Amino acid sequence: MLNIVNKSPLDRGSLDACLQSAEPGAILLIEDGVYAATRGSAGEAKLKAAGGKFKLFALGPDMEARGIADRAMDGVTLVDYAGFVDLVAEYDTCQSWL
Amino acid sequence: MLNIVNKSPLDRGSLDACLQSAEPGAILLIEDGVYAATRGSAGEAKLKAAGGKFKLFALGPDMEARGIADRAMDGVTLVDYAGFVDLVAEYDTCQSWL
Amino acid sequence: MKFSILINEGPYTHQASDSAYQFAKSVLAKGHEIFRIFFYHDGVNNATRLTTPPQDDRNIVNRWSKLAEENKLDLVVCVAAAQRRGIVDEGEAKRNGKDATNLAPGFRISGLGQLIEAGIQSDRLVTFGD
Amino acid sequence: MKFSILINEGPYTHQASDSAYQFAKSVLAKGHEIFRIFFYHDGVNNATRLTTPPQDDRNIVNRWSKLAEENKLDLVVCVAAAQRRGIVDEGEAKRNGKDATNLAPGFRISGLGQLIEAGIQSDRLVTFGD
Amino acid sequence: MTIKKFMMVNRKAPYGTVYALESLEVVLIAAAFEQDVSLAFLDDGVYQLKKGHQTKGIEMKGFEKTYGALEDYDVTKLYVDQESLAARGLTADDLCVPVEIMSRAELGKRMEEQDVVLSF
Amino acid sequence: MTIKKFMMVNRKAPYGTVYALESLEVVLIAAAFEQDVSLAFLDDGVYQLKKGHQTKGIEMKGFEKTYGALEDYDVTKLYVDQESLAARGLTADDLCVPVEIMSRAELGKRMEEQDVVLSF
Repeated sequence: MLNIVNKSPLDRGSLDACLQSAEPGAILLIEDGVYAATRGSAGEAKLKAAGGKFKLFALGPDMEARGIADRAMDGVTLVDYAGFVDLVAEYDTCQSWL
Repeated sequence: MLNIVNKSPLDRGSLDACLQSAEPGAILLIEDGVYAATRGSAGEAKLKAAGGKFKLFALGPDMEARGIADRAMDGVTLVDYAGFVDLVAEYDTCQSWL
Repeated sequence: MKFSILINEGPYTHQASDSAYQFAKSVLAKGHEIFRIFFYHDGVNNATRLTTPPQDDRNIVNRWSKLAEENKLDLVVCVAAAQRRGIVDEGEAKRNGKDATNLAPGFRISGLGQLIEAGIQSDRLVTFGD
Repeated sequence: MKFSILINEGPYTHQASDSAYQFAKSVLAKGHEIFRIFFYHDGVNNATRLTTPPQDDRNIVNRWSKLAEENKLDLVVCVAAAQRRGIVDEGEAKRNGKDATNLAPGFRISGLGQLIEAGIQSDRLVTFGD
Repeated sequence: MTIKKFMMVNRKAPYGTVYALESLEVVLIAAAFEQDVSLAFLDDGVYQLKKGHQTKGIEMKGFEKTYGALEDYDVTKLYVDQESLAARGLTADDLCVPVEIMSRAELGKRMEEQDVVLSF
Repeated sequence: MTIKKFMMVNRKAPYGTVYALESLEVVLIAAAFEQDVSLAFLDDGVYQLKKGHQTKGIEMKGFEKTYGALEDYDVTKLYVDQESLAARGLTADDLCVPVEIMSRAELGKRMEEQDVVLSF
């Protein structure tokens, strides 16, 4: 499953919900969800606590827009919209944690 | 100050933000914010932890709509929309924690 | 006492407009004055006369129009937010070359200055949003 | 591969419609097919032709209309959600006694069955919302 | 017709937003299309099932009865997260319909089995 | 004209929603009305001030420069919560404009002094 998270990890519960429920797979952070992938943030701590359960991706254009592209944590792969499409195609199903 | 909180305490950070920042005064819970005032919930624990710093109110019609009017925690006063108006009038300013 | 109300969300999706309506009715019932109700962000979507909600549901737009008519309320829709979201009166339609209008009765389109003026002139300004 | 997209939020307020647009463009650029784009909840507000965003900003509605025209996309607006929020075509205007329409080119109004059908017929259904 | 496994994931409280109501409309249509439909309730979504909605005071249409009517449409797979109930001080007795209560991990397994997951 | 103390409370990240942008429009108008305007940034609102917005990839209009222009409108009271910065791995050096960084409690005191508080 490709889990898509579009909310900030400090304002909403959607990343927590995903990390606590989803089976091993991938997480793609988009929109305000990308803040979770910034070094030194509480969101990074949440992602690290999940260990290697999920492959981690974040949408580069959303990180650039927010001025945090150079703050990406270790272990997260930045993708563009084409990479977003590839991820959706690669996994059998996707779920948007709204 | 009358602090108005309209979000569930387990999905959003607005109640936490209010409890951590606001000066002593009153909190009125409306809309999905009323869930914080239910007995036995994690929201109740947050409100209790604030001690007596705030007078606590919750909008009765919103609790009834959600089937939780009979679950109101100790120390919270239920008001109707007329009571909401009175509270706004009573305090010099109000702030909606959106 | 003089109240103003700010509404930041549209009809049906969030409860904001419902809460604001019940609050406004009670403000009037208590004998207070409503200086202005200002619609900002998605709140401008409360001002379209083209809605047809289910018959057994409340009609949010008509409710505002009726409350305004009965109590001579000033319902102001932010022009910049309305332009982004497609809320149009005759003047806006002419200015922007639109072939239709959708502003509901009792509403008027104006600038953000009307919100600041409401803050200055009113004893209380209450915000409803998401 | 056959994709469908579900959009739950209106233009400008949430990024959902922007993200969905960039995603849809990339789906097409990759040579995939888009079976349908379905607009639900506040998402129906993407389908009004009455918007006039600032000149230096993107025009979200026109962008969808253009993408649909160039790629023969099926943009479907949920009828029940549209009625609640005032998105109207000729047929809806007649049925519900409305004096204007606002549906943008390239969109059509239909039932929720179109969403379920999209789920059945497509290899992937991706949701953008709040 | 192709039958797919559709799951509606409900994580939001009722009435504060319209998603709970409009998600039910999707469920009913999916059932009419004879799909394999299940509903997951977690986080604030469990509040949708809290019995005793009295919406007169907020002048909104209550839709608690629709959950009870799902069985008539052969929609019987209602999964509820145990932890979400507990954090909210709720138990099975508080819910308006019979459901299957399970752990978050178990719920995650059900999600993984789906063809289409719709979240509201 | 009456001069009141207006505070805009910003608790949401930029671009994911329009509130940050539309709140700036209110600030500029309040300044044009010569009101006593201050801006509070807390929780995800501190992200609005993170420097280096590059919005070309999402085709949205960037508005980082507007914060820098506030001084031209005599809007100089920008208050930022220290704890919100820390939880996000940010420091004063990361911000696009000079601000006054303070504790949540101090920020709460500034809120208490206002005549009108607008939240976006």
